[in-house]
Amino acid sequence: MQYDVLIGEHTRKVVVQRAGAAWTVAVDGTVFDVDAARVDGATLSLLVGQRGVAGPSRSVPAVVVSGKMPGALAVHVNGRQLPVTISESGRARRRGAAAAGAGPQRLTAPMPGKVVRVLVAPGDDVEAGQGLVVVEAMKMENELRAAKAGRVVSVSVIEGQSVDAGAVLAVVE
Amino acid sequence: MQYDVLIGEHTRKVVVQRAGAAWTVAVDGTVFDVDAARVDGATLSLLVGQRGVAGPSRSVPAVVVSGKMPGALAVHVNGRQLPVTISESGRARRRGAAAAGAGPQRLTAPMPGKVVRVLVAPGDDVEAGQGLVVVEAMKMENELRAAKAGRVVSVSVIEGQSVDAGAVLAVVE
Amino acid sequence: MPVTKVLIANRGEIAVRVIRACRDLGIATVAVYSECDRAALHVRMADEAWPVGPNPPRESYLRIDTLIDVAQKSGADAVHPGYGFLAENEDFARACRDAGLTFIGPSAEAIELMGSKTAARQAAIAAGVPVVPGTETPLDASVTDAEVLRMAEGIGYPLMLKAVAGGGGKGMRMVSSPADLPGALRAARSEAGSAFGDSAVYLERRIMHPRHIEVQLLGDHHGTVVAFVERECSIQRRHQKVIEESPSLAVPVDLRRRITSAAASVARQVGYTNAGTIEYLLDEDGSFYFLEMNTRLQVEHPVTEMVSGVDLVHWQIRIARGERLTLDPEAVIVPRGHAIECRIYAEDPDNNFLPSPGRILKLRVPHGPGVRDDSGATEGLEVPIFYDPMISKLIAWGDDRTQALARMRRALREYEVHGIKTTLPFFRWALDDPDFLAGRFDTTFIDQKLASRAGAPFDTGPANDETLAAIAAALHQVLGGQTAERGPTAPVAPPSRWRQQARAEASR
Amino acid sequence: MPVTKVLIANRGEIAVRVIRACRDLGIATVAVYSECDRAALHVRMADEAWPVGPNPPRESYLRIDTLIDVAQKSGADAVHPGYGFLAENEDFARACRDAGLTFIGPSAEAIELMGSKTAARQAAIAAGVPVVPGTETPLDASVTDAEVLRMAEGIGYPLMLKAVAGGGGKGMRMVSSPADLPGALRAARSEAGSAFGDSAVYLERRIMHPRHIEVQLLGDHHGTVVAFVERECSIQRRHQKVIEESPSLAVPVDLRRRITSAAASVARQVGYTNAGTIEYLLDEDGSFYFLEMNTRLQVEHPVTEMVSGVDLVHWQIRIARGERLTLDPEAVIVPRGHAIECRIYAEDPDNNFLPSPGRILKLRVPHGPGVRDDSGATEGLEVPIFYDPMISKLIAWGDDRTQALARMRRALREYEVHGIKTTLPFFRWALDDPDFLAGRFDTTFIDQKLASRAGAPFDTGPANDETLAAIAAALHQVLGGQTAERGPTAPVAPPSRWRQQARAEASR
Repeated sequence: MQYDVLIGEHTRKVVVQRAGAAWTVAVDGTVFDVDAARVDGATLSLLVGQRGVAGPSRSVPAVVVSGKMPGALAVHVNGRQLPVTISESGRARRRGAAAAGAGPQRLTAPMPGKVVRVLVAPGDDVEAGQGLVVVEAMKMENELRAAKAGRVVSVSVIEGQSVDAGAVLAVVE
Repeated sequence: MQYDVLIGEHTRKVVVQRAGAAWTVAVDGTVFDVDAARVDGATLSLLVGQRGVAGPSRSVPAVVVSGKMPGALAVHVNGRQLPVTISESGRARRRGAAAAGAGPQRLTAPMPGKVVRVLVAPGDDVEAGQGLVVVEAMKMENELRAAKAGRVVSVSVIEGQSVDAGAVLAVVE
Repeated sequence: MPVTKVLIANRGEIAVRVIRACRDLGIATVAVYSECDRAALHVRMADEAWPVGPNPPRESYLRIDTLIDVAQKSGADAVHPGYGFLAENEDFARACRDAGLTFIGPSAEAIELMGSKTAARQAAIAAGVPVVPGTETPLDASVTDAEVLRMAEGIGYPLMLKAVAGGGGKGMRMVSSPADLPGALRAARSEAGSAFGDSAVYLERRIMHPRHIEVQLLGDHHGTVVAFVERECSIQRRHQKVIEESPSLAVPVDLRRRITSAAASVARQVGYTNAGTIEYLLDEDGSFYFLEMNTRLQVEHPVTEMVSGVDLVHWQIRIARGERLTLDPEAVIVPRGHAIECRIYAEDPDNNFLPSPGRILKLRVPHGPGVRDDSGATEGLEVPIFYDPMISKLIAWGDDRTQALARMRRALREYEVHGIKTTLPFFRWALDDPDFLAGRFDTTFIDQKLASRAGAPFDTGPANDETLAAIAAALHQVLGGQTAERGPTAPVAPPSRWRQQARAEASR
Repeated sequence: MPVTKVLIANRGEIAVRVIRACRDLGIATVAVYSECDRAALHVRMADEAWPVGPNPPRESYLRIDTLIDVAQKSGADAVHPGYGFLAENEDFARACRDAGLTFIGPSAEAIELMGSKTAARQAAIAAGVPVVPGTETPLDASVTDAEVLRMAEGIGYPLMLKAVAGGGGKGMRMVSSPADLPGALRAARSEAGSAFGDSAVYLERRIMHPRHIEVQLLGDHHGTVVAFVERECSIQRRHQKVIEESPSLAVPVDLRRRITSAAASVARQVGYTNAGTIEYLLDEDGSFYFLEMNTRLQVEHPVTEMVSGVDLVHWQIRIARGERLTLDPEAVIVPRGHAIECRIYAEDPDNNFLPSPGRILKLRVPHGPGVRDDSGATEGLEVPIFYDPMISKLIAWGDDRTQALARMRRALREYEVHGIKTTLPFFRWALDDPDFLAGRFDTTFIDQKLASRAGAPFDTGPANDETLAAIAAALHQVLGGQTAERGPTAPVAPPSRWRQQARAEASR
């Protein structure tokens, strides 16, 4: 099996082949010997060895939780949560682009709450990381920021307004 | 919905009816108000009140695990494990009889192991609880006993023999 | 006063904590729940559970009338308020008393008195305990800027503006020069007004590099007050404690004697009963100032339990029953080893600590020697958006601080929460910080560190991790893992989709 | 001797326990596994994991050659044997030493010496410690019945026949009169022969109502030996400890001094290093007799850790490194509070404690103040049939025995294991037994109680429970629960079907 695996910005070519009871997994050409065992539907116990370096002995417990979108996984290794988009080779690039949030940036509310401050107006130029809207939820004020620089094309909420999870608050282009 | 629920020897008629967001559950005619919430596929949080006695406030966490046979459940309440056989009304009696182990009693091995002693021979009369065969597993000798009095009609193993889980060791009639 | 059946007017881990204490003492428990908490752990663990209203606290956990009504319907003879919600509300304490219910906490009068920061300051002064120089009377809207400026001169700059009814950093402003005072005053008053319904503020000298040190105490109804070895609570983010430990590296034995006996005298001064805590600012020169008194059981009480061997909730109940304190005051100021606590929140440290509500799909809690987990979370549970997002308090004990830290690091590594983001990566980072390990910190420590990191991700590691993740993802597909761990209750689509997107964007 | 990477020659909870200790000390860990343990917790928690063979212990965990080979391949510089398997095998200790690996335990010589019960008795006598009157030399097949009868006269009846290489009650017989001796001798020898490959036995006076009291000790390589406050291990089923606690109600302070210093002198007598335990029989009249020495870390070590605050596995490693014991011998014989342990087995107490292997479908582990769970089990795991069926050690600590018992009762109530039977119901019963609570027991306690119960079910409660179960079952159907919690690995059909049938029959 061959997969395109998108993590962050970088898509990796992953080729998986049976090798007796274990597996040979090539990631962008680097070959690993992997012994894999399931603990439950989401939990894997991997023993990983790099070809020619050592036997498959490094213990890597992994938990793989599926997201909403097809191919979207949250993979937990070494205590880290890595969002992964996986697809059989050939069909990754487009989904990858989408996941990477190209095009206009729609700032949405992470959870239901109340808009306590709107910090920008349409037409403003904003820096990456600049605060756009402050939403109060869970007894705390949360400043929602621009993920990238651009110009505010629209602001769809006013101060004091209640918003649902996922509601678009502003759009930056 | 109406169910026949077999626990131990006694089959109960259980009638479940919606009552707004909660339920009315009659068990052999005794009516309970029950508020039920799911925690996961096996875990329920029940709030139980007896009609006319109190509101549905007694907290009863229950875990229901399905067995191999249709309708066979293991129900955990108050730290107890109760084997339950449930069916929609009318079809319970026969399965109930089966579960209650009527007819000849086939003594089977609970787990793979080695027969270290055979304590009876065909033709012997045995009491309920009398040891029939000793199987060694998990580094311990386990005496398998007759569940009810009767006569040994056959012994299908010899000392020293290895047996698989579920293997018939002896039959008592 | 009989305590045979306790209504717990709270939720989450502290409700679970109180249920466990009641179990230990053979006392029946009554839980209460808002709509979204119907299947919460405290509801499942209690003997009884009663609904108290919709999700917003004001309509459920803060409804005194409903709570009293449920207490009486359920036949409870006592009420434990936990912390937060109504724990420091004198009206609730009074309502319980009027309804013939034993309130497991201090008297309504003590709550009221110490609830006013200025009154509390006066009590401390009367007890001969130093306070931070400042104004002794509330400055409500009627006090003009000019008058406030005059008072400020007497105290000196920099100084702090604080809400009289305040807490949690709300209505708090630092003022470094007279010019800034009027604006800061306006801001602090309006913030205080909206947060506490009381816009009155007061002035206090600003201690530049203070540690936050506090002393737990217990008082019975027979005049006995016992003070415990101090807690070090300087590790705060935005004025919220995130890591607490006991004892403090900054408190030598002689200072410990002084701050504990000072705490006890404040408590005696106001005839305090049950559990309470005196908070101090500790200056670099070793001088300490009374800050305020918390008239409740505190979130961080377990670190004191671990080093004293005393179950504080057991004693809250026994004191409420009228029992005499039999603890040896000399013994409980001598720490047995060292304890540390991390407050694990459903927040995304890599996203400006944004709340991360949602469904816990998988949960693996650490165990083993020296590790304690006080939590209200279970697999399958939804972390609601309406309440404090703390899901667990992880506590580690060691024979000394080094061992306690090592065990905490081990436990943080074992801890797994899937489905939502938590502050676990933040703590893994903090427990490797050389200044923290060396005990070189004050209350500004975390905010400064965070500023200097400029948003660098906590959830980080060798690039190799991404390779391993790629391998895991591919084999998960090959081995046919479950396509979703979702249970029968509502999925967490919006937050998770949002997080996914945010992460992807952040990684640009 | 450097200890930077430890191979753990064991499995289950003790392998996990050792991994945690190594983590605390920043030491890398290498796990080993048999086929059925491939996905076990210790494999997942270790830094590395290597296969050592098929499921039968003889072909995997007992394969000295394979283990040494893996240790060298993996670059480990030390080996921890845990308990059981090769922990008390002098050949393994020697093989490690010869391979240049630090064996985290006593010397091969000490293991060998104390492994022989008669040699151990002689060591105790040489150290001036009382032993149970008996024969000082092994009685192999060459010794005639007549000779044995003569020796028996000198000791007096009733007496015990015990296997020289024995343990766990195998090859053990009680003899109440000369007439019974020859038969018992034959039986004991054959049992010993098949169990230990050595049919030699010895005679010992039978103490009628003994308690089993033991003293944990540590010895470093610089001649320092420290003995800890005793453990009470009289609660045994078929000579297997099931509940242990510390301290013992039967040991006043002066007796504690005597048994701890006696233990230390036996250890010094044989130049003992690392962790070991001296077992005593305590007679009703307060006189104590050396029974044997266990030259390993013991299952029940956590109760000592809880009352002493000492991490015994940390010290095993530090001693192996050549560090000096810095513990205060006066301090560690004074218990801090009280600790109790329940060994939770995958056995069905309502079915003659028959092993109950299978898949753990759901697991809920207790938490909160004073509770520790040392376990190798996780959800989704299969409990294999090839090894000891213990799945967890639940330990509770309290300021006194009453509080420790209360917390244990609470924890037992919180503990949920679904998919297999466990001894939890047995412990819930035991912790309500008035004689146990009052401390009125000896080593025959459990077996007598069980006999007197004549198989009455432990997993019992009000008939009302069945009504609640019926309600739960019906609503589970109505609310559409999962039809099976089975995961991708093999189902547990046969055992569970078998249990189901047995239960139904039992209820006739």
